Amino acid sequence: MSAPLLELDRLAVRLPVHGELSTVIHDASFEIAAGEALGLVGESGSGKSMTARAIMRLLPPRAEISGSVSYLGQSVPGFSRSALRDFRATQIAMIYQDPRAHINPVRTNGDFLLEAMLAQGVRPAAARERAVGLLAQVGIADGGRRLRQYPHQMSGGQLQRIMIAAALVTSPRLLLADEPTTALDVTTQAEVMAILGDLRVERGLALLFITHDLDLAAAVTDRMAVMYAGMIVEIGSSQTIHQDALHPYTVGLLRSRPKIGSRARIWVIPGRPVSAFEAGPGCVFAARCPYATGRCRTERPGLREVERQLVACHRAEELKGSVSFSAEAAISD
Amino acid sequence: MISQQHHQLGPADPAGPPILQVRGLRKVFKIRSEGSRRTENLVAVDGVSFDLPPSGSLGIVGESGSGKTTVARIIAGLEQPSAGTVLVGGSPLARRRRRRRRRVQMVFQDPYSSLDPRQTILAGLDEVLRLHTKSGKSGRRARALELLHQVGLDERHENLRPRSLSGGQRQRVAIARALACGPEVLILDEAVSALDVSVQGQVLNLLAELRTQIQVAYLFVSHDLAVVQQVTDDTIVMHRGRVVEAGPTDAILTSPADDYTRRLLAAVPRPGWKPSRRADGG
Amino acid sequence: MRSVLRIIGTAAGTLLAASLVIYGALALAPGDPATELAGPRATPRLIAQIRHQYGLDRPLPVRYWSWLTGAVHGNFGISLQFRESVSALLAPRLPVTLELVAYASVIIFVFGLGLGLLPSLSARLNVLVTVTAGVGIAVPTFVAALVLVEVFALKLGWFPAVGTGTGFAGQVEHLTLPAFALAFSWAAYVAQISRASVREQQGREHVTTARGRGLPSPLVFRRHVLRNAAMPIVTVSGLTVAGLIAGSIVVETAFGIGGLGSLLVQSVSAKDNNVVLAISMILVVAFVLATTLSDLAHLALDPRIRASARS
Amino acid sequence: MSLASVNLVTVEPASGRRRTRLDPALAGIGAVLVLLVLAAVLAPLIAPYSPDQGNILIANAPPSPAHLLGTDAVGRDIVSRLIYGARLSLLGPALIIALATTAGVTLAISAVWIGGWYDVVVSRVLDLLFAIPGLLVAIIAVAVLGTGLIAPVLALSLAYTPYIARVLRSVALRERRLAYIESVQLAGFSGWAICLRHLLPNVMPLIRAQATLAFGAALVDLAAISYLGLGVQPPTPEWGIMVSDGQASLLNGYPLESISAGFLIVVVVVLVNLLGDRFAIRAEEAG
Repeated sequence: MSAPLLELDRLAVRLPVHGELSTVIHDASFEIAAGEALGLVGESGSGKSMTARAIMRLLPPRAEISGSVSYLGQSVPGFSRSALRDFRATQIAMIYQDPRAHINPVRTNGDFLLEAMLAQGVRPAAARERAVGLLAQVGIADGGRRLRQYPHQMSGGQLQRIMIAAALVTSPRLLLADEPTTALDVTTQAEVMAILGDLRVERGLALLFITHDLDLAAAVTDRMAVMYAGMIVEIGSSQTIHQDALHPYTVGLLRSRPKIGSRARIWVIPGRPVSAFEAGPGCVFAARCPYATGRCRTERPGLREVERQLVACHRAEELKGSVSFSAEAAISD
Repeated sequence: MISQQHHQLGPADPAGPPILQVRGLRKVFKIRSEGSRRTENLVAVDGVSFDLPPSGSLGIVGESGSGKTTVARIIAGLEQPSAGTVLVGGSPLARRRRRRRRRVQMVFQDPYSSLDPRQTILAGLDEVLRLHTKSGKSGRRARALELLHQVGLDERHENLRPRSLSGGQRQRVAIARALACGPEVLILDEAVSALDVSVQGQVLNLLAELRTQIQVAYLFVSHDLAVVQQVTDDTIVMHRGRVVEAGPTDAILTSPADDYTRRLLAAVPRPGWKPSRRADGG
Repeated sequence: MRSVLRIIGTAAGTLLAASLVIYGALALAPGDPATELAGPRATPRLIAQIRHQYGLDRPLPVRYWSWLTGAVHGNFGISLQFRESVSALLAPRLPVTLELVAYASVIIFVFGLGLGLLPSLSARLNVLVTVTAGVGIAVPTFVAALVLVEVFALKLGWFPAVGTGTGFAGQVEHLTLPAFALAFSWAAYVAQISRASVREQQGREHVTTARGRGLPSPLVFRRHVLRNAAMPIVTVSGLTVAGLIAGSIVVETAFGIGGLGSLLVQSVSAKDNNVVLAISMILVVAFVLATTLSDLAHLALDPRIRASARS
Repeated sequence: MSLASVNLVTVEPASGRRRTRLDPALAGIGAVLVLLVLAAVLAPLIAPYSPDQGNILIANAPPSPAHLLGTDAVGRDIVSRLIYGARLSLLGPALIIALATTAGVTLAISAVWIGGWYDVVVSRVLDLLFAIPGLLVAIIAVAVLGTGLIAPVLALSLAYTPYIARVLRSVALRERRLAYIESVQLAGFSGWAICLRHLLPNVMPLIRAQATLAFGAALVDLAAISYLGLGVQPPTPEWGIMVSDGQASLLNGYPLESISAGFLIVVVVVLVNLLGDRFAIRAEEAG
C-alpha cells in the first residue's frame, strides 16, 4: 500500500461542555489511502462527527486538540491560514446529514455550486458548464433551471445531490460524508449511495463515510472503524468486521439490529450509549459489557492486532466467537 | 386495483370481530403550490381499508409522503378524514372526547417532545389514571408503579422529570402513559425510529413482550421493514397514499408481490449490497 | 408580485381601520367642539348654527365619510385654537419633523449599524458593544435630550439649546442635538440587534459549510453572514423609523421645535381635535409606510417568504 | 415479569441536567429592584421631607447634608420627591404590564387552541396594534379621556398587548404541535385542562421574559407622557414630571432635579432589561 492520504495519530479532542473542557475523542488513530473508503461507525455521542470536524479544522472555538492529523505527510493543525484555505478549497470536501441547514437558504443553488469555483478564478461560463455537468452526473437532468432555483424548492434527496455536486466541483481527493443519507428514505438512500459510489470510482476519490448504520457501512466501504464513547474500539476490513467482529460492542451492535427474514428476538446491549467524558477510567464499554472484569474497569485497553483486525479489548482472544447478549426486554437503558 | 379493496388480514376469526375497521379512508389536503393561483388538492391518503383483530398487530410501512402517518392520525382522531370510516369495536369514533379517546392511544416518534418537560413521571401517569379510573391516590400510585414495571422502569424513576431520562426511557414512559388509559388499540408512530440502535433493540423487545402480557392491538407505523417484522403479524405497504400490498408480514418480506415493495426491500443495505440508481428524480 | 400586492393591501386596510378607530374615539370624546368654537358667551342659537355649519349635526358615519374624503384631498378641517385651516397650520411644520427624523435616521444608520458590526472585526469589542448598547437602549428620549443640552449646549456651548434656526447650516446646527437625542436609544437598539443577528448567523451550519469549502473569510462574511443577518436588521429598521416618528413628539417638545409633534401635544391640551386627528393620521401613515417598506425589503431579501406568501 | 437484571437499570444524572441554581447576577439585580419597590411602598417612613411642601427660601439649593440632592425650583427636597415619585413611576408600568400580559396571554393561547378564523382575526388585530407606537395611542387616549393616570395606562396596556401576544402565539403554536400536547389530547383531557395544566406552564418562562422586557419600555413611555404634561399632573411626584419640572432649572444652571430623575429612570430600565434578558435566556434553554 502506498503512503496514506490522510493519517490520524492518537488524535484527542476536548470541547467546552457546560463551561469546562471535556474529552470527546480519545486517541483516535487510523489512515485512509488514496481512493479508499473508510467507514466510521458509532451511535450518538461516539465522537464520529467531531473526528471529521477535527480533520477539517472546523471545531467550535476553544476546542483543544492533541495528537496529529496529517494529509500527505503535512500536519493539518500546523497549516497557515492560507494553506488551510487551499487545503479545504482543493484537497478535501465535506457533505452533511442535513443539507437544508448546511446550504444558505437565501442564495440560489447556482450561487452555492459556483461560488467555490468563482473564488478560485474560474470564468463564470465555464463554472456554470461544469456545474450543470456535475448535476447531470448526480442525477439532476435540468441543471440549468435548477441553478436558478432556491434550496427550499428542492426535496431532501435533490438537495443532498446538489450538496454532493458542490463538494466535487473543485475535484477534491478526499470526501468526508457525515451521515449523508440518514435523513433520506431508503430508496433515496440507495440512489444517493449509488451515485456516490460511481463518482468515487470514476475519480479515485477517497471517502470517510460516517454513519450509525453498520450494515450500510459494511456494504459501501472497504474498511471500517467502530467508535464508542470517543474511542475507536475496533478497526479492520469491513467484511471481516461484519462477519467476525471481535469487540463485544461491535458484536452486540450488529445483533441488536433486526434482520429481514428473521423473527428471532434481537440481542440487547444494556444501558445507553455514553459520551467520552461520561466513561469510566477503564474500557469505555465496561459499564455495558457482560464480560467486563476488574481489569476492564480500571485499565483502558488500546488498539492491538488480533487476527488481522485491530481491537481495543483485553479479552478479545478468549471471547472470540462466543460473545452473546441477553434478549431480556425488561432491561432499561 | 388492489388498494381499493378491503384487505382481509390475520387469521379468519379466532378472536371475534375486528377491534379496528378502516374502510375507504381518504384525506385531501388543500395546498397552494408555487407560482400558481389556485389551491391544489394533495391526496395524502386514498382508499385505505384494513381490519385489525383484537390483540393483533398490524404494520403500516411506507416512505415519507406515503400517507402512513396521516392514516395513524386519523385513526387516533387527531385529523378528520375527507371520506371513509373508522370503526373501533364496531362503532364509529364517539364524539365524546373522553369515551372515544381512551380506546385508541398513540406513541409518537420524538422522545424529546413526547412528555411534558415540567411533569414528573408519576404526575404524568397519575393525571391520566385520575381521569380514567375511580381509584384513590394510593390505588393510582400502585397502578402507576405497575405500569412502570411493565415497561422496565421502577420506583427510582417516578419522581424524575423527562430531562433526566434518556431517549429510550422517555419512550418507555410514553408507552406506559398510553397504556394507563387502558386502550384497545395502541398506535406506534415511528416510535423507535429516533433511538440509537442499541436502545431501539431494547424497546422493540419490550413491545414484543408487552403483547404477550396485555390485551392490546398494535398499529405499528414505520419506514423500517426489519423493525416492523419484530412486532407485527400482518403488514400493509403504502406508497403515495395507496395500499400497494397487504398480507402476513413474513410473506411480504420474503416474497413481495408488488413492484414497489420489491424496490423497498432491495434498498435495504446488507453485506454485498450494490445500491442501484433509478431515474426516479428523488 | 402577488405578495407585493398583498402587503400593500394590508397596509391600506391598516390605515383605514386606524382612521376609523381614531376618528370614532375622538368623536365620542366628552366635550362639544361647537360650544368651544362659539366661545364662552355664545347663545344656544349660535351654537346650533355652528353645529350645522360644520356638519356636526349629521350622523357619525356620514361625518367620518366626509372627513375621510376631505382628508384624502388634504383638507382636515379648521383648527379650534388657531381658527385657521389645519392644512395651512401643518404645511410649514411637516418639513421640520421630516428633517429631524431624516437626520436621526442617518445617525442611527451610521452609529447603530457601525457599532453593531464592530464585534465582527474583533471579538474583544463584543463586551464593550453589548454594554454600551444595553445602557443606551434604556435612556429615554427626553432624558437624552436634557443630558445633551446640559453637556453640549450649556457646558460646552457647541450647539444651541432650543429653536429651529434659519438657512440650511442654521437648521442643521439647531437640529443636531435634537436628532442625536432622538436617535440615541434607537441607535443602541439597532446596534444590539445587528450584533446579535451577525453573531447568530456566524454560528449557522451553512456558514460552517462555506468555511469548510475554503472560501476567503471576507467572502464568507459578506455572502453568508451579512446577507442573512440583513433580514432581521431590515425588519428592525422599519420599527425604528416608526419609533422615531413617535419620539419626535417628545424631542420637539423638549427642544421647543415647531414641528408636528409639539403641535400635537399642544392641541391635545387645547382639545383641538381636528388637529389631533390630522397629525395622528399623518403619523400613522408614516408608521405604516415604514413598516410596509421594511416588509417589502424583507420580501426582496428572503426567497423563502416569497414562496410561503404564495402558499 | 422478571427483573433479574435489575442492577442494570440505571438512574444516572443524564447529561445536560441543570439544576436551577441561583444566579448571583440575577439575585443582585433582583435585590436592588426589591429595595426600590420597598422604598416606594415605605416612602413616608424613609423620605426625609414631604414631597409637596417646599420652602421657597431655599429654592434650587445645592446638595447638602440636609438635602442630599439639593432642592428644586420651589424648594422641595429632591430626594424625597424621587422616593415618593417611585410609587407612581413603578405602579403605572406594573398596571400596564399586568393588563397587557393578561390580555396578551388570553388572546394568544385561545388563538392557538381555537385556531381557524378566530386565530386569523386575533392575529390581524394584533398586527394592527403593533403597527402603531404606544406613545401615540396614549396621546390619542389622553385627547379622548383627558389627562391623568387612567387614560395612558389603558392605552399603553392596549399597545403592549401585541408585544406579549405575538411572540407568545408563535411559540405556543409550536408547543401545541408537540407530541406531549397531542398525547394529553388523546388521553381525553379537555382543552381547558390542557391549556392550563400543560400549555401555559410550558410557555411561562417566555411570558415572564416578555413581560419583564415590556415593563422597561412601558416605564419609559409612561414617563414620556408625564414629561409631555399629558399624564398625572404636577405637583404629584413622578419621575417624568420631575424631568420636565427641572428643565427650566437646568437651563438656568441647576440640572440636579432633571438629571437625577432621568438617571433613576435609566438605572431602573437597565436593571429590568438585564433581568428580562436573563429570563429570555432561561426561556430559550427551557424550550
